[in-house]
Amino acid sequence: MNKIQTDIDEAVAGIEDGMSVMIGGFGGSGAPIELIDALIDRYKRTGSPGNLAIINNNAGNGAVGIAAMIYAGMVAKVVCSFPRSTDSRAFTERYLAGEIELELVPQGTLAERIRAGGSGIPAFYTPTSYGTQLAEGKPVAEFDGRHYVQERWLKADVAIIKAEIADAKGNLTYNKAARNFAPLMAMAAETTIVQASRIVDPGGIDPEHVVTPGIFVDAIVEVAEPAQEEALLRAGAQS
Amino acid sequence: MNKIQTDIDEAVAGIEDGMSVMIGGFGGSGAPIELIDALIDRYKRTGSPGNLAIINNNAGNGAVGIAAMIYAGMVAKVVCSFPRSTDSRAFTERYLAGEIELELVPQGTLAERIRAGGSGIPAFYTPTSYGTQLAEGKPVAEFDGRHYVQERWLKADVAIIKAEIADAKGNLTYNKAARNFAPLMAMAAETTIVQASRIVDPGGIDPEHVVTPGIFVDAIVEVAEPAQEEALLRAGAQS
Amino acid sequence: MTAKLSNAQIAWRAAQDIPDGAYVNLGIGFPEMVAKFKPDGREVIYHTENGVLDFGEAPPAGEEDWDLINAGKKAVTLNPGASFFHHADSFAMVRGGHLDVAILGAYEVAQTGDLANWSTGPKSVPAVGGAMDLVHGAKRVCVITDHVTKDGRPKLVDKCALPLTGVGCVTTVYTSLAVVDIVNARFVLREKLPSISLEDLQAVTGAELVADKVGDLIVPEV
Amino acid sequence: MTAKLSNAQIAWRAAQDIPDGAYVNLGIGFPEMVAKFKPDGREVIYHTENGVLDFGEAPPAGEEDWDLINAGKKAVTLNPGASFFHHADSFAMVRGGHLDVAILGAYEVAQTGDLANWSTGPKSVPAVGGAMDLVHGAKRVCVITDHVTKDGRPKLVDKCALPLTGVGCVTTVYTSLAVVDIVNARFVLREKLPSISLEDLQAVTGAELVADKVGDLIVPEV
Repeated sequence: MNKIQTDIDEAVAGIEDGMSVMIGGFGGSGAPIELIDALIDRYKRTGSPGNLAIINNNAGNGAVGIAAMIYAGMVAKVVCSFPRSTDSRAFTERYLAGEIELELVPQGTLAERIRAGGSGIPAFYTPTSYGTQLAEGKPVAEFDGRHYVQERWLKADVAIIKAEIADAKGNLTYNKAARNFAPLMAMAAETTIVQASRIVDPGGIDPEHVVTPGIFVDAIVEVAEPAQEEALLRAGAQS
Repeated sequence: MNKIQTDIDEAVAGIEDGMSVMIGGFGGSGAPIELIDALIDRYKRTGSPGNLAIINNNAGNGAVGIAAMIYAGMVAKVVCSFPRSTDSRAFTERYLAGEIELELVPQGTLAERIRAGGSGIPAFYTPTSYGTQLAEGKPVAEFDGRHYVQERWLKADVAIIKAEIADAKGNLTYNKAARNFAPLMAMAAETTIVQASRIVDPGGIDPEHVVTPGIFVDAIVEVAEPAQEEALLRAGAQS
Repeated sequence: MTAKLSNAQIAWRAAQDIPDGAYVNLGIGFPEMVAKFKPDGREVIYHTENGVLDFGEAPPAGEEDWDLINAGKKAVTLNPGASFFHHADSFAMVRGGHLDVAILGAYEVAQTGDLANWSTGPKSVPAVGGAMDLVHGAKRVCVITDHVTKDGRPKLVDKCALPLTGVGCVTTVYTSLAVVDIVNARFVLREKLPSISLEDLQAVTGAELVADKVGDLIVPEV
Repeated sequence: MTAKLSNAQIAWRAAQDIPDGAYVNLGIGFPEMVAKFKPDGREVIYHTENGVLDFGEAPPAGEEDWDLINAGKKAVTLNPGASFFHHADSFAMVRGGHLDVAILGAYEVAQTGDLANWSTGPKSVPAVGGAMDLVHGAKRVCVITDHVTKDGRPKLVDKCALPLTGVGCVTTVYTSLAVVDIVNARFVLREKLPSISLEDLQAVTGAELVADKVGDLIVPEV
């Protein structure tokens, strides 16, 4: 079993127009910049993959990562909890122009919906958002005298995530808080594509320290010194 | 912050008659034998804590661990997925005599109900048990053309679990497959009491390798060379 | 009674259909035997409910680590690339459809795909384990079983009489006489022992066998 | 307008009520200031939504690790005993009631405990983050806020006019003029600045203040 691919363009070649794409990261930590760039490059070259639904905590910052996807015109919908950032013009302009659809989801509900998607749980109840605008139209139920909102699982066609160490069987670790949504997205997507800073032989990750077991991973490319989105922004990256 | 206690009897002193007690372990792996023994000792001395509801994957084997609790007469109810073992006479006799109540829960549903209890999710839907005896009386719903059973969270007054390494802040690691239900039970119990094979200073566990963050743990006792239930049984342990 | 496959031969036949690279859960007991017959050159990654992925064979007697066991509480070893995880993550793998194949035993399988394999009725202590989860988890849910009960009654039936494990969940049944797919709530006979006639096979089967293209079930001595 | 507490002083006052050993989440922005005023000798463990427990102060400029940030995307450091976990586990801590205290900002707080702090209406891009989860997670949900809006209208109200973050969720409000508990859907005045009369305070409060035992709100220059 060898899930390692050497060509990053090939690794994302299966991502097609209209797909839903979960993208790891919380702000800049965990953003898989090189995988995103491979998608943008193909879109600029071929006009595909466009019309994407992006699932991430945020909606891009500055002109890199998800913001660059939006500027490129590939994004039709964003599912996120917090579409604001230090410079969220890319999203804001398209959103206010009615060119991008937004599904706003409370952060914990977003995480739990993705976990549910990966865990075969089609729906669950949460106290979060009960009595608010974000619960409008959703079923409500009472348990033990308290009210809860029913939320549905969230799955995607593809997840692209950034890991620290990977082995050929797909086992992953992450770097610090860059872990965030990635282990959940790996579970919830039909196909999970990983960029890892380092690839080791199977057994090179202690079985006790594996964060994402290989069963959730389909393809891995090594990106030895990955860009860090926040560092790029602070260095003044332009689109 | 120091959650370490030196006296194992004191660590379990808060467990009272009639409480629900989650006990880590799957068969013998992860069974917190010394914490259980401390409870049994007190029960034999004082008649308390009795009338307990035990939540575990199993219902005891031979005459050690949960089986010894049952033989001692402390157990009023067992919530588990598989009350059979190589020698489950302790449970079987009391159950057939109508002296112990059994709530049988599919194993994955048991795990998910406990996780839900720890995660503020009062109910969720699962395909598991749909159309079977174990779903009788439970609400059913259809999502995307498939039927699911609604299951409720499962919480407990106390969890007693076995860890490998702990620090004073309550961060834990486990030993191999002895992990099983313990991280979930630590989340779902009002009070979580841990026996750890080794205690290190805070920082002695790499933050990337913590399995149970300290927020879920209330008390830790060091049991340097813990008994292994299966090994005890194979060595012919008697009650 | 006509010639029939041994349990080992049934396990062998089931093992031939596990594709290279598959993630597989083998039920406790008889299904565990399938691992012995994995064809050479194929890599199979085994999952066990109690939180281990990619475990290997049993260790030599005396070298067991009883904290490293499978769902049947038997000691196992690890392959390079193994991982540990807690029970909720383990059943996320199951329920979430991440396993390719689950292989289970059966008391009865109905032509609708219903399975009964956890309870023989109200007399004994009930125990379900992970069976009800597994039948809804894997992409293919396979059953290995003798074709008939010890007293000769069909185990492939129109409708299960025993308490169900799951509804409409079985994909394929490997028996001592035949290989049967379940397609649109019908038993579709894929292979049968050359030594048994279709009529005789139908006679020990509790619902109609659709027999359009039937191959020979040929299994070596194992 | 009468004398009032600065934001730093409000944060100081809120910090005094955090017990030793508490697990605390501080909302993005103003609430982050509370950490500065933790009383000496108390240990507080901070949680951040993006998967870190027990983080410490900001690193010196130039030494930031941008993979080690808090929910406000600011660089942080780790205390000994810190841990990382994924977002679902992080919100299990929140929603599961494992935090002792959450401190948030507010546009409006109603006497029923309703909070509005995420949206000022339909004109801008909506953004909610973790606020709707946090208000249902912690054992105590505290708000720190100026007592009135910039144009002098009460922020403690009978009923929120702005979109709600949560219903009946706030425990205590620390304002620039007072400390107010919410008990049985009433504002119970616990402390007020000695320099303001109860009448004047009531005049800038949008619902009745229950004022049975009122202490002095005394805060040092900070």
